[in-house]
Amino acid sequence: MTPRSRLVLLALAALILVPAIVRIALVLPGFGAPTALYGQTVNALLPDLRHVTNMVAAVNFDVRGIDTLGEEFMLLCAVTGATVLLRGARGERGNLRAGHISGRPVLARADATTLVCRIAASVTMLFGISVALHGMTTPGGGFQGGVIAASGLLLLYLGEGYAVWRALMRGPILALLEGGGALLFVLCAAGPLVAGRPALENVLPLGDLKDLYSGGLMVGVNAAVALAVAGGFGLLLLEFMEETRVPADDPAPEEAEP
Amino acid sequence: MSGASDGLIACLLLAGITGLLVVVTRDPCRQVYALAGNGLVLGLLFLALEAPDVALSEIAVGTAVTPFLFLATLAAIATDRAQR
Amino acid sequence: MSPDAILPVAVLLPLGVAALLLGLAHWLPTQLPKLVAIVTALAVCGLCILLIRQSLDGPVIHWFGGWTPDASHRPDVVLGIGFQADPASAALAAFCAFLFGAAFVFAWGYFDAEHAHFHVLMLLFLAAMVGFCLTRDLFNLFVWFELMSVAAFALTAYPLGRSALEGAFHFTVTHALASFLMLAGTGLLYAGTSTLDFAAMGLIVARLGSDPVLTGGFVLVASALLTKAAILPFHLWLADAHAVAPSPVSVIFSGAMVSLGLFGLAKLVAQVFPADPHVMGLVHGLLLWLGLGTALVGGLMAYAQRHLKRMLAFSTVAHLGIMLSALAAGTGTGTAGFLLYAIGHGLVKGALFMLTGILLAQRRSADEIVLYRQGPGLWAPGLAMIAGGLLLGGLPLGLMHGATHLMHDSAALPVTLVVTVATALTGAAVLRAASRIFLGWSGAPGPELLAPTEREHEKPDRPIWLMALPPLVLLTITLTPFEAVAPVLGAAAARLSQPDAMPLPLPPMRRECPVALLLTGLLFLFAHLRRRPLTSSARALVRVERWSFGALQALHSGLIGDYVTWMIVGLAVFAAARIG
Amino acid sequence: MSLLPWFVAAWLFAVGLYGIVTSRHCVHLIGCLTVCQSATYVLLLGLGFVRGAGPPVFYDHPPGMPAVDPVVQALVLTDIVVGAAVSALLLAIAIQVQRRRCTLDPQALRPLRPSKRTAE
Repeated sequence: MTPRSRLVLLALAALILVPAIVRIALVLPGFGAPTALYGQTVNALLPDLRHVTNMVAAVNFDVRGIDTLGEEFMLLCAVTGATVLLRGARGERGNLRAGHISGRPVLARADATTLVCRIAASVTMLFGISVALHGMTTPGGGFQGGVIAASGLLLLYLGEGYAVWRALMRGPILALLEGGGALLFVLCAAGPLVAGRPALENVLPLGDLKDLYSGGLMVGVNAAVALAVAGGFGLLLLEFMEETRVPADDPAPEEAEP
Repeated sequence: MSGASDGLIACLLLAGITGLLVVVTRDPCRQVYALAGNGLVLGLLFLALEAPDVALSEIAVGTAVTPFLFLATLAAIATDRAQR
Repeated sequence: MSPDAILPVAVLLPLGVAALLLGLAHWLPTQLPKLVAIVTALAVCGLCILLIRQSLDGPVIHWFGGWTPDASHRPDVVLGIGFQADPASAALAAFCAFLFGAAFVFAWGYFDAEHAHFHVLMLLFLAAMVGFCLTRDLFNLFVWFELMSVAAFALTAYPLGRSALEGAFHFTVTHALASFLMLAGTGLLYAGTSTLDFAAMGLIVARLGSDPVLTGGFVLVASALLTKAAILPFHLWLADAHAVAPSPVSVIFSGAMVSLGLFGLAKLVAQVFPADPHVMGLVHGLLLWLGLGTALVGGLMAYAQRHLKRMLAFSTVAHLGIMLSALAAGTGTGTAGFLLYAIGHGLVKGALFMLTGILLAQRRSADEIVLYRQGPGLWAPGLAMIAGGLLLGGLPLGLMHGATHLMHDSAALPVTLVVTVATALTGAAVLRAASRIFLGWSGAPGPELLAPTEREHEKPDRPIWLMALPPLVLLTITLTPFEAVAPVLGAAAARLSQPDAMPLPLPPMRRECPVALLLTGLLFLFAHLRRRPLTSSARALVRVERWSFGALQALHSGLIGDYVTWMIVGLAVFAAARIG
Repeated sequence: MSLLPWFVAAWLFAVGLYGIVTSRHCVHLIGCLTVCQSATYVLLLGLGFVRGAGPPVFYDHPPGMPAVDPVVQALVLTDIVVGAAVSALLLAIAIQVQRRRCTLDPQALRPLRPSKRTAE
């Protein structure tokens, strides 16, 4: 089909779908009306039951913790997949040294730039860690903190230049961080099973409301998520950065090009 | 009350407009910036919808990490094209 | 440890092993991950078999975090997520794990170069499938659906060939859209019922009766599951993805992943919506028609292929259509037939994909015309491929035959007719290819000559007996007599909808004329007796044939824009059926 | 006003679809896919919103105050991870497609069909 005939077909489909959407929109509970009983119950019960103030964290790490486990492994899966796809063409050998762009001189950076970027990177990473640590009390948590910490790595790259950055970032170490975080999550889930309790049951002391340590096992799960996310996104950034550098020594001779 | 509500409406409309901008910006190099803008607007919308957790992750992912991945991809594609 | 602890372990075990392998990938010896993967898959299979036995006495339920429905102290509010094993769910999970074990053995040595990444992805894939089978929470179902998809995307692109990458791109875009639809549907159902637990949702749906929000939510979730299950017009991605993935991965795709999509739908229909007349109307009406259409289109397309993996992929489409028509019949026998067919078909199709993998490795092609008379020397795979073709084409033996018998028992005549034709088309296609390759019999090529194909091959670096063993084992299991599984099957079909129902009495096997097999034979003969058209009337006939198959092929254009358009048209069909 | 969020969600999905169907560049197509996804964020968070209620974080205001639905927010968090994961995979695939095919026009990408070599 040409794009034009697709649009005609889509327009015909829209003729049927738009009335259906309007019908559903009219029947839905109005925007801003009191919501589902499930959410209200969480808001009412969880602060007392789990001693945490951030209900989203409570849902993510405790009540619906298994969802988050699946989500973390989805990220791990995507990162592994992207790694395989990108590395497969580069060859496993070359992945420990920095790639380069031929013909482009390596510019020495001004000391001031390096310094500013180092400071900014440290501040960003510290902010990420803080967001992760306070996940039980204020907005944030392992996922957000992990992403912020990983994006701090980019600032480091701006300051240090690619070769130094690449020497600092070790793929296997990031993979270890990622796999280790995910494994920690699995252990948090399986630990209570050993004691004869349901998986992911909050068996640790719950701590105090608004305290840095509050929520019991959720703290462990939160840390696991932070590690896995930081490692995962770090690895992703690393692989994509490396991709912008590689001279195309393309090892795909098996292609059947007529 | 009505001020907050107005902000919400504005955010919703802005989200719709920036979404359209992402689509109609056919040049991928410029689309990245539309994408980052869309991520930022969505982040603000989520703040207006009282979802600070989600806003934080949308801003971290939608305006920092995803656009960066797009930029890296485009750079890789440009490198590849230059070498042919 | 309480007996229900097996439920989380069956998912956590492969996940934990995958995380461990990934973290240590850089330092582990290359042989170890392969062994660990096989052991893990078989362990999961064992756990699930234990679950089948336990669930025969009543449902086994595990509430994560101890958040039982009582924990909320409010009626109808289920806070936590539960895993629930009924015999059907546990059996499908066990089947998936077993198929993974076989695929791991088959793939031994195939992926040596790339650390443990292949095994990490496959183990995540396995965990997602087991979780998908066992969960009783709608959003959790989405999470496993998505993990399954992400693993599948990465595995499809794994060979990094031209077609593999393009197929993976189409696969990813269509499934990403499907997952958005599913999430939107989940949101609507949550807004309508304010719960995510299947059983609680079922109770509330029964109380509310019909509601456009619920119907809309069902349609969105169902269209996502139908995309996974490759039902017309959501099926276009399948042939591209299954044909280009590495053969051990295609085994899992065609054998287990796609039928799980239908199983998810079956569970949703049986546990959440049995009391919603509008949804049930859609299931008994539109889904039946879609199933029959899928079966016919898939069968015709399979018959008109020359690339073996693409042929098997379309045959999978046809069999999925057959399964959907059994599911849509809505009777207990139909459900039993569907469950048994999913497993029987998965075993046969898995074996056939492995045999194609052997040809790809040993004879460096998967094109039946290129492979003409290339078979000699591979007698065991040849025999197995013929057996597989016969089983697909309705050989009155084993699990698939038993399943077909159950389906026909509750189906109307036109349904039976379409199912028989589709079965025969797929069986004849496989037999035609097998006889061309291994026996050197061939008539003049028909419509298959113009079908898409590609030169490709896979690495032959493992002994042939190691590759031939898993498909032979799979085919042997398929020959299990129906009577051996009937008692478990009755319980499985009944308890899919009601956890404490009495086992369903299944109709005993009758001796019948094997119509499908005869039709298969006829079509096969037709392919062999075909000669070059010499007279003008024959040429005209061939032109018409070529034109009609060409039109069908053109609909499967391979363009992502078309695929997305047809998905939306599919949604519109649902909306139209609801109005009409 | 009370219908606006649902229409914005539908609009975002439709616009994204339009982009995907007419796209001539894979990276642009992936961008359109993220627009489709943002429709689900808007829909879900809109369903959980309560007028006049605070965020579901009881740090500044005590437990018991009205708050919006935390469950949908948890679902959207998962959804954001899904989006990032799928985009990363698709972009990696796009890079490799460019290497193999020297083109990223979705109209030229047809698996198993031999390329006509017209684009070059």
